[in-house]
Amino acid sequence: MLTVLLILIPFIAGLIAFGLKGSGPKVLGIISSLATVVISIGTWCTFRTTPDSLNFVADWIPQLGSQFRVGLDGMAVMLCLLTAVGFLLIFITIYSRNYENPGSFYGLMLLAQAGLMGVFTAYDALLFYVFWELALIPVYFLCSMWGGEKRIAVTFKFFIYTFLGSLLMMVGIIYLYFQTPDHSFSWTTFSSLPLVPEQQKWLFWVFFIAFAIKMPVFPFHTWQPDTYEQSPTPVTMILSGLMVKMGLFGLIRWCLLLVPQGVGMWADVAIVLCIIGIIYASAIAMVQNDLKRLIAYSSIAHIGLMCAAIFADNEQSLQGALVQMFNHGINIIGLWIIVDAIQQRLGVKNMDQLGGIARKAPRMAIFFVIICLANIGLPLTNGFIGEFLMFSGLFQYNHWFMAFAGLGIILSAVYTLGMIQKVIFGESNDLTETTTDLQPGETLALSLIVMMILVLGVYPKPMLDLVSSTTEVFNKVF
Amino acid sequence: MVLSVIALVSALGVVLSKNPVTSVLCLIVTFFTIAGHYIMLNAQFLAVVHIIVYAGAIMVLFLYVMMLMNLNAELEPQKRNWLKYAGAISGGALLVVLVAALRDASMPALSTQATEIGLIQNLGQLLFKQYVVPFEVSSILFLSAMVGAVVIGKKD
Amino acid sequence: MINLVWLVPFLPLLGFLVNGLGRRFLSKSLVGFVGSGAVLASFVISLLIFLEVKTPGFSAQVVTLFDFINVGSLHIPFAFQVDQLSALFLLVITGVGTLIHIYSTSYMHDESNESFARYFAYLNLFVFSMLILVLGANYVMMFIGWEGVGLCSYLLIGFWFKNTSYNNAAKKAFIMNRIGDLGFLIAIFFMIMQFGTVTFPDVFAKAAPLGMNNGILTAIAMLLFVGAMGKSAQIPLYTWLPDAMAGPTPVSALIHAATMVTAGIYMIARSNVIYTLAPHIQTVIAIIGLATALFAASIALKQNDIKKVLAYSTVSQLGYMFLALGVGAYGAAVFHVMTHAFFKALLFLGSGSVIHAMGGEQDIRKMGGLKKFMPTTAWTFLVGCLAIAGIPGFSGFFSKDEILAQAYANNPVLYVLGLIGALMTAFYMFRLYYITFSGKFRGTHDQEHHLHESPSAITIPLVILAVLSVIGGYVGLPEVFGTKNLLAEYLAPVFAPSAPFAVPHHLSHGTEWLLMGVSSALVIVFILFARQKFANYEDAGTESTGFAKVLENKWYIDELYDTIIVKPLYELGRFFRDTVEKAGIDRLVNGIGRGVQLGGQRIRLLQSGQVGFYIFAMVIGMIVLFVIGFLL
Amino acid sequence: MPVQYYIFLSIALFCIGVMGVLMRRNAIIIFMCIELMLNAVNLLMVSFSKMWADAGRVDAGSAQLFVFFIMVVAAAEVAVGLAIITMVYRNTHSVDINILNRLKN
Amino acid sequence: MNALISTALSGVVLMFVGLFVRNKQHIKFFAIAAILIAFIANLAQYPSVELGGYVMYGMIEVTKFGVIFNAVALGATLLYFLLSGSEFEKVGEHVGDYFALIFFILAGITLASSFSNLLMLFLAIEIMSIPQYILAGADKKSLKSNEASLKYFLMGSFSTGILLMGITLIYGAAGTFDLSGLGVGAGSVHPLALCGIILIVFALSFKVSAAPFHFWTPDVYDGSPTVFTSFMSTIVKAGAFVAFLRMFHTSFAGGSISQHWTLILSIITAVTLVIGNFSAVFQQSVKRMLAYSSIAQAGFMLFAVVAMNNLGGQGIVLYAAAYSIATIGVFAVLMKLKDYTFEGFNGLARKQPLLAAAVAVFMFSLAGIPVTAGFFAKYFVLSAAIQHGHLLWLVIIAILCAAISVYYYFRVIIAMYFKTGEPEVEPVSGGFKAALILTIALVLVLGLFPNLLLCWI
Repeated sequence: MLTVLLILIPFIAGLIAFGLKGSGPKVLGIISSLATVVISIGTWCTFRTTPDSLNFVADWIPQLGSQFRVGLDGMAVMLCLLTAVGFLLIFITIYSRNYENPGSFYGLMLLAQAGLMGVFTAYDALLFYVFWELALIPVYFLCSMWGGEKRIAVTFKFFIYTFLGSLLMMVGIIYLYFQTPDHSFSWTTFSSLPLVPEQQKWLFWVFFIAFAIKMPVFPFHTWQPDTYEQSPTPVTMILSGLMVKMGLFGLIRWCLLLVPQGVGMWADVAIVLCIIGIIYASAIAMVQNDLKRLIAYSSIAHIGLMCAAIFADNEQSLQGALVQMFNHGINIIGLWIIVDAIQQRLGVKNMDQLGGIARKAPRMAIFFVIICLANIGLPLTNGFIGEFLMFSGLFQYNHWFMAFAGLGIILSAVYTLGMIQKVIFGESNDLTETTTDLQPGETLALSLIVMMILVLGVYPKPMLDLVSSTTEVFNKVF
Repeated sequence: MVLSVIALVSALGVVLSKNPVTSVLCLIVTFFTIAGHYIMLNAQFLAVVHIIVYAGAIMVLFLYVMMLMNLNAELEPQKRNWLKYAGAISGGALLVVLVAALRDASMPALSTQATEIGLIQNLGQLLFKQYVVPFEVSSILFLSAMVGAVVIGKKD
Repeated sequence: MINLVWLVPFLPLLGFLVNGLGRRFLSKSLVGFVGSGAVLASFVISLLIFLEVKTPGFSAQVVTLFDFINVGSLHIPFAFQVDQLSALFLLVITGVGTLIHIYSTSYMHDESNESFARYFAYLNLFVFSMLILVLGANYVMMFIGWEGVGLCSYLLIGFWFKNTSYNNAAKKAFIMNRIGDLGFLIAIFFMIMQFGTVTFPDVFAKAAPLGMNNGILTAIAMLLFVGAMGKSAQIPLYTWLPDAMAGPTPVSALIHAATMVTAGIYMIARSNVIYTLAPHIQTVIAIIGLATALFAASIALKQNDIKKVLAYSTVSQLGYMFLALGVGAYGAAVFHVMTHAFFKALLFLGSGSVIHAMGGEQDIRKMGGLKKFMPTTAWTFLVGCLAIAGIPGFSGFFSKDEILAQAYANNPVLYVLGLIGALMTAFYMFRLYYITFSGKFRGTHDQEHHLHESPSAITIPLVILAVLSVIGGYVGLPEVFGTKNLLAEYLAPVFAPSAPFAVPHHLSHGTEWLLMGVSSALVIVFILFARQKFANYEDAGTESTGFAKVLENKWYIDELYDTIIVKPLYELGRFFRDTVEKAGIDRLVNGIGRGVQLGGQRIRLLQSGQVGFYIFAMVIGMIVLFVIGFLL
Repeated sequence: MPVQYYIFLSIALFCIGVMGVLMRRNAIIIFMCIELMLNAVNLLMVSFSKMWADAGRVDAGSAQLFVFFIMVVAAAEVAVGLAIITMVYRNTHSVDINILNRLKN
Repeated sequence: MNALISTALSGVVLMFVGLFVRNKQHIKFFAIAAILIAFIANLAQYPSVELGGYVMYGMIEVTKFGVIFNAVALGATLLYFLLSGSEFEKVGEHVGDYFALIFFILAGITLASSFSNLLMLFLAIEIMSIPQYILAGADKKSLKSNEASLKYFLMGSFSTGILLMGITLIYGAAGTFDLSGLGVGAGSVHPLALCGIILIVFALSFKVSAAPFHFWTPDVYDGSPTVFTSFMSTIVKAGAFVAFLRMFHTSFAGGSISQHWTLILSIITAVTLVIGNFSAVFQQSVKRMLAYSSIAQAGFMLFAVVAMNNLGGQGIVLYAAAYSIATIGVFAVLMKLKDYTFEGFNGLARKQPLLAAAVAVFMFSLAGIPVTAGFFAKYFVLSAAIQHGHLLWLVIIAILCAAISVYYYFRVIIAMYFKTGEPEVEPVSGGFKAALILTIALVLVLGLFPNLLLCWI
């Protein structure tokens, strides 16, 4: 029942928010996301004692053998927690900000949250697909209504691109559905399907492309920098912090387990794509002047690593990818909060026009540096654990893959430090003279993030234990 | 055989004649030849109905409309030549294709023996027993055609 | 006491937190007190631990705090290992660290309140990381400290963040370190894959049975060494260290001379088993170490920035340490780390004192005759120079000679080259000394007015370090003097596991005496040569030409790197961004969209509006489909 | 006389009708050509009826009834069609189908 | 059967109502009442056919499927009357006659869903077509309407000729018009039968506006009075589809013959998808875009026919419902606007949030986004094709085209929500709003619980 609440609370709150005016939606957003956080922590606790009680099944479309079947495993608990926390952070950050038409804004945000929760909890393929799309629609509206100048064309491209991917996935799901003996969409039936290699061979691509577009993995990534750039920053946070996790989650839950042999056949190709993506995106990030685009490309590189680790398919890499999903989410939300703060204050995101913020806004600078460092995986920050395990796992899969992926470590340092230098260090100019330091809401959100960065970086055990149940499933499979 | 040749020639006349009225007359000739065929095929009732409906009613209607609009050869719109040829060729191609498709069909020969099915008595039996439903249903068709003629034809 | 070892890193961490969070509220003196006190307290604890460790028969102890990473069969605890090696490093780090903290309270006093606190916070954080590095009970812990010190070095080099070139230096340091770190990481992964563990004793225990020249061990050794190259500024990853002098001088003393840069030596000494089992890599280390020593020394000959000279000297000395490691003289390397920490810290602090007095001027050509203005600084500096040059009786003599002797035992060629380096060292150090302190003052009048001896917070650490520079060598008195080598004996348990595999080299006492004599004599000759040449240095202001110019420009290595690595990399990025991304992938994706639009535009023209055409098209369609249906 | 004969005759008539539809621009003539096509169909239907009657099928008369219905429908169509053509003529004073191209693309 | 009788009678009644009732608004209420009666009468037959079909002289066979389809068609018409009923009087004088014609068409549709004799098929198609020719030309003053009517009529009659030729040839091969007796599947394929089947495929493709027989569609839908376009492009088209499905699934589904026509039909499907979607991309007028969209949607519905399985049958019902409801809704809103171009929608969300939201939901449904009825509609036809097994290439084309379709459907949403403008909107009555909300609710409910409809089949 807790699981259903995870979806229902933001959904209902979202519907209500549409009707509210003034600061009502803000308050509702905070309350709802707080409640979601509490419940997702509750699911964590429940998961440790009685994981089965998190499952919930209700009839949906009996003719199709599809049920409203939700549940949580370790990975899903973690991702739900991430979603809950992420939204809370976003709402805290933007509390002092006034968006045009706040009812719709918060309503759509909350609906997106409901969709995300649904994706992470669905144990029925059809339900999964429905939530998958559902999470996309509010985001589409958010980007197109509150985004930057070129928002309409850019989000449109994004939408069509991902929609195409999802359709492909639907074909795969339907195909699998017909393979099931009892014609059911249930996850358990799906995962026990005996598929011959011939089938797995192409099914892999059907799923992989769908998820690759979402993540995004090179060369399916071109929508991403534009979209991140043009979206309103809270939405960018959702996109980069939470929605890309949908792709990774899907990859683990709906690709790795369903078509293991397909993965075996194509893992090398996929990993090579990921690694090209890592180096490629890092190299582009190095020469970016636009702050948002830089972070967008860095995100491509990070996601590429996670994806590669998932395909490396061993305990360490998977576990690493899983915890990194959480940590990357937190970190990148933190980065966007700061970028947003800068953009709100100065109205520019071209790094050549920035500089010297550290002196004017030391608190912002410190948070920025810490989060950047976590982002490049410095030890004792949360970023390290995941990257370490992922690289280790990838290394065990193939030395050379890891070696090339490892170049990303160096390149990420290059562009991240370059960004720090250009944005907050150096002499301040006429523009940055006017910078003011963080507002209480932003400070609170960033403090929470930094706390999580450090706590999870020093003591990652709870998180690792949480997701280990998911990787154990794999141990059984392979 | 003669009927067939006349039918084909007059049908071509419909298509090729420049004057619409000639076309109508050619068409009437064709209809008569077809009626001839009906009789040969023991469909006496149909032959009669055919003459009455087509030659008697429909074609008169056509002629009437044509006279009303005062159409004649000069006013007759002509297609550009290549379009005409294209039309002719594609029609011919359709013919060739259909003939090719049906060439191999092995069909029995028709006997010269007369059958009774075409008599009005038999058809009437059939029509009001088994075919009563379509008979009734066609009334809907007529109703709607009637309504349509009113809707379209009536001057507002 | 050993169970309290966590306090050692914890106290500086506490100091970091207090200073970092309270930088707005704390007064400078309080900040200085907290910062120095924390390190001092650590030092005291370290001392107590050291005393406990020093007792013979002490075996390494591991203090586990909690599970850090626990994945399947891989267990990486957050644990500290106290043994002879780490205890010694603890002492050096906290000891020198304390002095430098104290020194800094005065040196950085001109900074604003907030950045003063920030400075001490960073410094404490550095000490914390460094302690983690040496205390870590496994390679991952070591790596944590390893990256931590890199970070602090980055923060401190770029401490004056308004200056872009300082930032660049900081960035360069961090990135070059990262390159090394990648090697380190891969080495760790090799261990995880091969041994399933990264805990020191377990790794060594599992490595030993693999035998000599095992491929994986060789790879691990090489990769670890790559890590060490980065951190300890060896060829080819050394260029960051001279640039790192952009940071405040005490930072250079602490991080870029005494402690952090020696992390590589610590690591290799720690992994002595692996290296002993990989003799090829040892050879590589020796060669690279020696090359670095010579190369950096040659550059130092013509540098005019007081800190740059010291920086290249540091690089060169680190090269010596690697030479020692390369020839299997782990003890000698550690010994040199220790003595080097003393005298190089002394030299840096001394130069800091000079710079302080000169109002920030670092060009030695604009100095001269400072001895009479700042006598304490001058004589402590001299002690440092003597120590580094290897004058008998000073600490540097013992440690360096031990290295050279071991090198000789390994291969006389190494000895000869090493000696040449030592001579260059003597020459450039005294060049530096004489240009700076003797002759007459060449600076502006303004500067001359301000010249004064530094306050006691600066001079006291100088004096202490000077004393240490002298006596520090006596803990490792070689056996030729008839005493036992205390240090070697103390460290023996650490290197014991590798002893069975090591090829023993023994020098007769006679040879050893001879070598000492030769080197001492030559060094003195070179010092005199330098004195004669530079005691009354006048700045001619002429451009140097030929080889001198090459040296002055550091062999153009930075330019070389810039041309063959940095620029192509950025070019690549630009190529990806402009050509592949915009003109390639994005255009392809958009092109599909545009293709659809274009297709739509064309296809919709079919809808010509003319019934005749429509029917015509239908008939054509029918014919085509008929043909398909019948003939196919 | 083989049935093929009628098949080919009807198809020929049918295709002449099609040709006419394609070649002419006068809406009325086109409509007439369509009537010609229908008659070709009728002819064929009747000959099939005869064929099946020869084969002894009792319900062969249904084909003739079918023809009857086709005529009925054709009549209805003619009524509507001519009404439409008249309407168009009233507005455009032409029965040329090619001037009707306001709706396109 | 009840549906056929009640709709035919309603048509007659409405004819007379049109003569005697002066107030045109009232005619609408008569129509709504009549359609309600028909709806209920139709459903009343459900229990009697639940176990087996109800056969009448071998001409009509009322099945569960037929009843449910009729229910969908009648229900959609009810919505159509509710939403657009008041637009009739704007077309011309003969409001009662228009309603009557629509009822006659409905009678044709009920025939199409239950015929069991080729003669009935022919009549059904004709009954559906002839009133459409008239409705298309209902706006007598408008040249566009005239043109639409004439084009539709000429091409429609032409296709009638082809249909009849096909039927005749089949008769020549089979000797009967009875659907169950057409068993041409067994043994080798008679050339006459094959030829006939292909001609019938062509003729029916024309009726469902599948390429290359679709040319009439954009012009006719564009030229006709909008209120009738709404009806013609949705319910009538669904009726044609159901005839298609019934014809081919009862008679030609098995044996070697199915290979021939499935090949041709799958080519037609692919071409339809491509032409429909590509052409819609570049349209400026929403009305014309919807015309092309109806071609594109027809491509999807053809899947159900090609796939020849139960899912296809369910899919066509669901698709008919989803597509009809959504399109009727869009047209209803469109008619409230002065400007039918995309620009005419600019800024609608601000001025009329409800209308905009409704159009958005309908567009989602048409694009096949989950939680709207359109999703399951697409789901069913796709899964029918996937179950078939040999149509994967078609499925790929279909999803590419579905992605393209998002492009033009979302252009409307973009115009409404993300662009600014001052759309000219006619005043909207409360009843209209209520009907609109009902329609939205239907779309969403069907999108969430398609089993509410499917469980009947």
